[in-house]
Amino acid sequence: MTVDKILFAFFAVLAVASAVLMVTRRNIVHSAVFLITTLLATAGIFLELQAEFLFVVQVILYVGGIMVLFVFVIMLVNLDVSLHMLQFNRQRFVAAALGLALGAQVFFALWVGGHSLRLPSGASLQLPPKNSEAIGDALFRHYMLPFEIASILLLVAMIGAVVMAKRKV
Amino acid sequence: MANDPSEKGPAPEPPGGKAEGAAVPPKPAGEGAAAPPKPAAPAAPAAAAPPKPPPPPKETGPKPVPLDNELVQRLKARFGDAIREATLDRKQAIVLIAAAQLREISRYCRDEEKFDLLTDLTAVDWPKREKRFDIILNLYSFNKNERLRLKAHAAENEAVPSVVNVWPTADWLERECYDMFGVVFEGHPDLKRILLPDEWQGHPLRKDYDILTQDTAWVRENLGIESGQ
Amino acid sequence: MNAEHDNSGSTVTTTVLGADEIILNMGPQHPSTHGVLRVKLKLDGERVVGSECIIGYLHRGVEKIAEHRSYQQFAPYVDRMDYVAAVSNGLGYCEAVEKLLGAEAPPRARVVRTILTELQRIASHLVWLGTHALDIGALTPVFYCFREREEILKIFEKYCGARLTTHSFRIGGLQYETYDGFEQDVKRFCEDFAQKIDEYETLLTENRIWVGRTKGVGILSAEDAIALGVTGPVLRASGRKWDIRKAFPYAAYDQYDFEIPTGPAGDTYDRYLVRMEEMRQSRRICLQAIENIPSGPIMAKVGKVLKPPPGEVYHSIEAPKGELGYYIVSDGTTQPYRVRVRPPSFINLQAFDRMARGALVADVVAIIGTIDIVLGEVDR
Amino acid sequence: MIPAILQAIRPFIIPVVCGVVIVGVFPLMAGYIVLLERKVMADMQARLGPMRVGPHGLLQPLADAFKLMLKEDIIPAHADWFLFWVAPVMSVTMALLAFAALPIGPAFQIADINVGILFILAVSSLGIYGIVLGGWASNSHYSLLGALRSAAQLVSYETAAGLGLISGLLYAGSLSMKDIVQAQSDRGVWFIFAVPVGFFIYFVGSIAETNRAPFDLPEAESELVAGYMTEYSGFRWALYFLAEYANMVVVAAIATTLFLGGWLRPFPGYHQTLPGTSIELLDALPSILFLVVALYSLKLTPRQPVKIQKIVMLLVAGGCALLALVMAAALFAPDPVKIGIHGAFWFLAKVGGYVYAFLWVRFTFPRYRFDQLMRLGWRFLIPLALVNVIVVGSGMIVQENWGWRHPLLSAIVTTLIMLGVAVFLAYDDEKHQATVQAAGGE
Repeated sequence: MTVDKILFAFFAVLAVASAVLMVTRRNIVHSAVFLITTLLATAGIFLELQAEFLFVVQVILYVGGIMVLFVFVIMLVNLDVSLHMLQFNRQRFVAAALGLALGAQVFFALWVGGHSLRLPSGASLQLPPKNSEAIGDALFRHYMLPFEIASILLLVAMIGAVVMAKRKV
Repeated sequence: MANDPSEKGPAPEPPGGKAEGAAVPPKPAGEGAAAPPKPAAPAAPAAAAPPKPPPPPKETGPKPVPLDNELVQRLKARFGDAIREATLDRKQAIVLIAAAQLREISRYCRDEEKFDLLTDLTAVDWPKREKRFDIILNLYSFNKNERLRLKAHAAENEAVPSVVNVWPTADWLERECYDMFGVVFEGHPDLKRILLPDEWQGHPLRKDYDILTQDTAWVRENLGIESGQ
Repeated sequence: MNAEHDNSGSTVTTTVLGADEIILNMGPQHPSTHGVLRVKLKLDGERVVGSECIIGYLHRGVEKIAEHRSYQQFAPYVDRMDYVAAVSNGLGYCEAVEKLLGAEAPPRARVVRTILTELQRIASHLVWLGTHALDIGALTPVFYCFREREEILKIFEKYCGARLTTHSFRIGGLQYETYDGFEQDVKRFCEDFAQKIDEYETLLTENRIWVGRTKGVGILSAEDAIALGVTGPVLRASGRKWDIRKAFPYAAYDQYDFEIPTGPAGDTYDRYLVRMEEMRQSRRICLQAIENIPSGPIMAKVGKVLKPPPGEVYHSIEAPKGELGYYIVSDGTTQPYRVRVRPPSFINLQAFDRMARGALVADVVAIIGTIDIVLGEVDR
Repeated sequence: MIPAILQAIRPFIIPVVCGVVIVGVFPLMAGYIVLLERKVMADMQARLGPMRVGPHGLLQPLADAFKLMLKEDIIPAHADWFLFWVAPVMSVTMALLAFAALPIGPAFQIADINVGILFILAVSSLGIYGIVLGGWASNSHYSLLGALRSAAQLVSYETAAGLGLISGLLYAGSLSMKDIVQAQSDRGVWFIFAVPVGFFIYFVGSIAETNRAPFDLPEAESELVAGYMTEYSGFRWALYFLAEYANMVVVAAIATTLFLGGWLRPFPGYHQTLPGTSIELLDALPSILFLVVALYSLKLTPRQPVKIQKIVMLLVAGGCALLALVMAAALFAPDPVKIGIHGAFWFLAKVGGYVYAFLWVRFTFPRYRFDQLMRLGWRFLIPLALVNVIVVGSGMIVQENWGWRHPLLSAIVTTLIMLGVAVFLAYDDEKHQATVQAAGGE
């Protein structure tokens, strides 16, 4: 459907463009804003794929939660310092050349072997309509153990961070 | 005024200390008697006292009289010549001291005589006098419910010892005094103008400062208007 | 518009996160500095690590003006200092000059003065309460307070024609007799006012947020208060029972029963309670005084031209904000040689730094409010 | 070609129209919420409120909007002009976006997303960027402090409010706004009675999330002048206000949907009908309410001092009477129409009630201090909400497996348990505070 494609193109371009801008901006708050835009554009692609739950999680956790804290911390830091620092060192031409070379390779590989790379099509139609329940099922039935392990890992990391921060206060 | 025992008579300003002392001059006995009990419960008699129509105020009036009570004696015993003069004006005790000794006397008054509150610190300008400024300290003692006024003469460019480390409240008061009179307090932590802008020229409360001599340049520069009339 | 960017002051301190100390400039145009007070706050995050009050924006040179006016001419000027409590200012000045003259107001004048001054105290405390509560975020009490204050101002208006800067007293007594119905007006106000105070208290006194915002905030010990020259309700809330109305009774205060409320801890909450109680006591004084206003003249014979004999006098009264003193030097002419005003707000404000250190930005406005300053009096 | 395009965009037409209507109409509504707020405030403060523009100030919102649009748009020196420009737009966009999933009655909803409530939460949580970036971009310390406060406050209270919602969602068993209301209809009880503690937590959290007093620290006018919007003027400033009021309506709508029965009328399980007809007795309530208001206005009409006010009062009475008629007529209409109209009435009425509670709280309480706010959030609300989720969940299991059939039975038991927990937490917090103070500050 054309509208879908237009939307996809819009989100994709937005995501890539803001990702580039995020890296190249001098002002760290602007970088954060572009990172937020990238994440939102990605979320938009999720929504377009009718993965509403994923979309919502992306927005609530990454954009609404983590990035708020990012911005919070960034604002506390003295910004003037970063403005006067050298943003890229002299390797940038080498880096650009390497990046271009890599891009060319990937493009070439796709160009040549694209026909062998078959993506499953029309998956969205076969998804059960309530995909949040499906995710819940998957997380708490099939992948219970990894899920819990990941949770414990995060908990440990959090406690560690608190302990480290507290000691210096 | 002596025969004018207002309701302020009994308790006010300097009574407590001097009551026992050589009960000084033409005070009515009533005042001296009422003074010792310091809880100022001056009571009905004073208030009920008929406000005797005062004589034409222009001729007779309250006059300063010399004061010699125990407090003054103690001060004199302790500081000798630094206590120049003690007077009683409108029933208020005034002790004239040497400016150089101001801090020591202040500390003594605070610690030994329990004048723990510096009510006010200010100055009066007498340009015709050799030492043109009166530095005035109004003290109050909670224990005795009594006020005492210290007065010191200071010449125009003479540094007066600061009493900030005796009474922290003197900080702003001395700054104001400096601002208004240009009296320099030695030992003040941060002596700068307080009410007027920092760059202002002149000290307004001096007698030779008036609307013609005020700092019009500052006003023109900073506010962009012509000042004065 | 208000925040000044004091980059020179934003020194980087080496704390863990490299957090800056910032200089926050509050005022002179800020909603809760009660006029044109400017406070420079040095903040670590939101915690105050240092402060400096910058005043003088309202300086009008009142003391200089006095030297060029006759004694009577200067009387209206004092109303413009603490314009929230003009009557108290006038009382202090008139009594100081009377003392300088050796004159004395007749009993009737003294009682009327007492009533008006106590009403003024209530009005001043009402303004304080309303704005203080507003600073802390309670939007409603201010309107209730101004409603009652309006009644007091109406009494003033009926008495002398002015509401705010009344110039209601004259040296030697009063210019005007009380109007017909003065007693009833005051009485009606006082009778209604009892429940009105209770009404304010239901909104605030036991409110958890209010208590949380005021208890333990801006603590000033009695020693500190005395060292810093603080007087009035602020001193009393620190536990020192001292009130000039009792210590050196003036006007007609020696005839009436009233208590001096004090507070145990010297924090903002205690100052709040002390002032609330003071309003009740003022009401009590008014009720006692209104019962028995002596008859007789209202003006002592002081003559038309005042020429006090040379000399000096210091006279102070218990203004709503603290000790309001006048030190007047006469050189025997018709104009005062020097009038020095000892303004309670000015000196109490000095305690701000002591109270604000270690507090949060939100406490700063509570502390400014609790000192109860009027910039007209601070700057004169 | 053109038919093809039409074909392609057809599914988008209705949502776009609805969106345009919301974007077009809501600002007006927000203006009238402001007027309502000022009138309620005036009433609580023994005064009249706006009276000048239009009868009883009824045109005040229009005048305000007009004035704000005409005001100069000031961008402070050294401000980050792009972010300064875009921040208020962000705020208001996100706030209005949330309306996409709000069901105003069963008939009026732009999109019924199956994670509707999460969608609303997600989108409304993005509004914070408008505040944070606007505060930062203003290049003013007041604004920056306001922005920082706002970020910290939102992150804290969103957690609490979200956990409060979860306890309700446990009963609902769905994230779709429609299904949530359906669940309340099926169980025959509003979830506020099933999980009162959850509702309370959400209420407090939602006040904090929308920066309303007593949690209005990001814009506390007595401390930070106006917080993050100190440097804003004119229409940008108005956009922030618009966002704030839109957010208020959004959180009220969430609460209404999840806890107050959405578009259900009171006592959804009571089906007594008027003898001889199929009209349920309680469905007559809206008509009766409007009729009462109409009669009251009519009674007030002669007392109005000015003629124009009399006319306005008459108009109000007439309008209410008309609405009463509409409500009554809807009773005889086919079911979808009837439920649509009555549902919209009840939904809006509940949202209005919730917003009124916001105003009421605002004019009654002083403002919290920032550390107290954080303490309340982290030491009281969040633990309480966590325990609440567990207790309510256990209650449900008990109810379903051991046959406490009455829906309110487990509610009462869990609420009592939660009250105990709350008392414990409050006590613990006070003890902690005492030790902190004894140790001389934190």
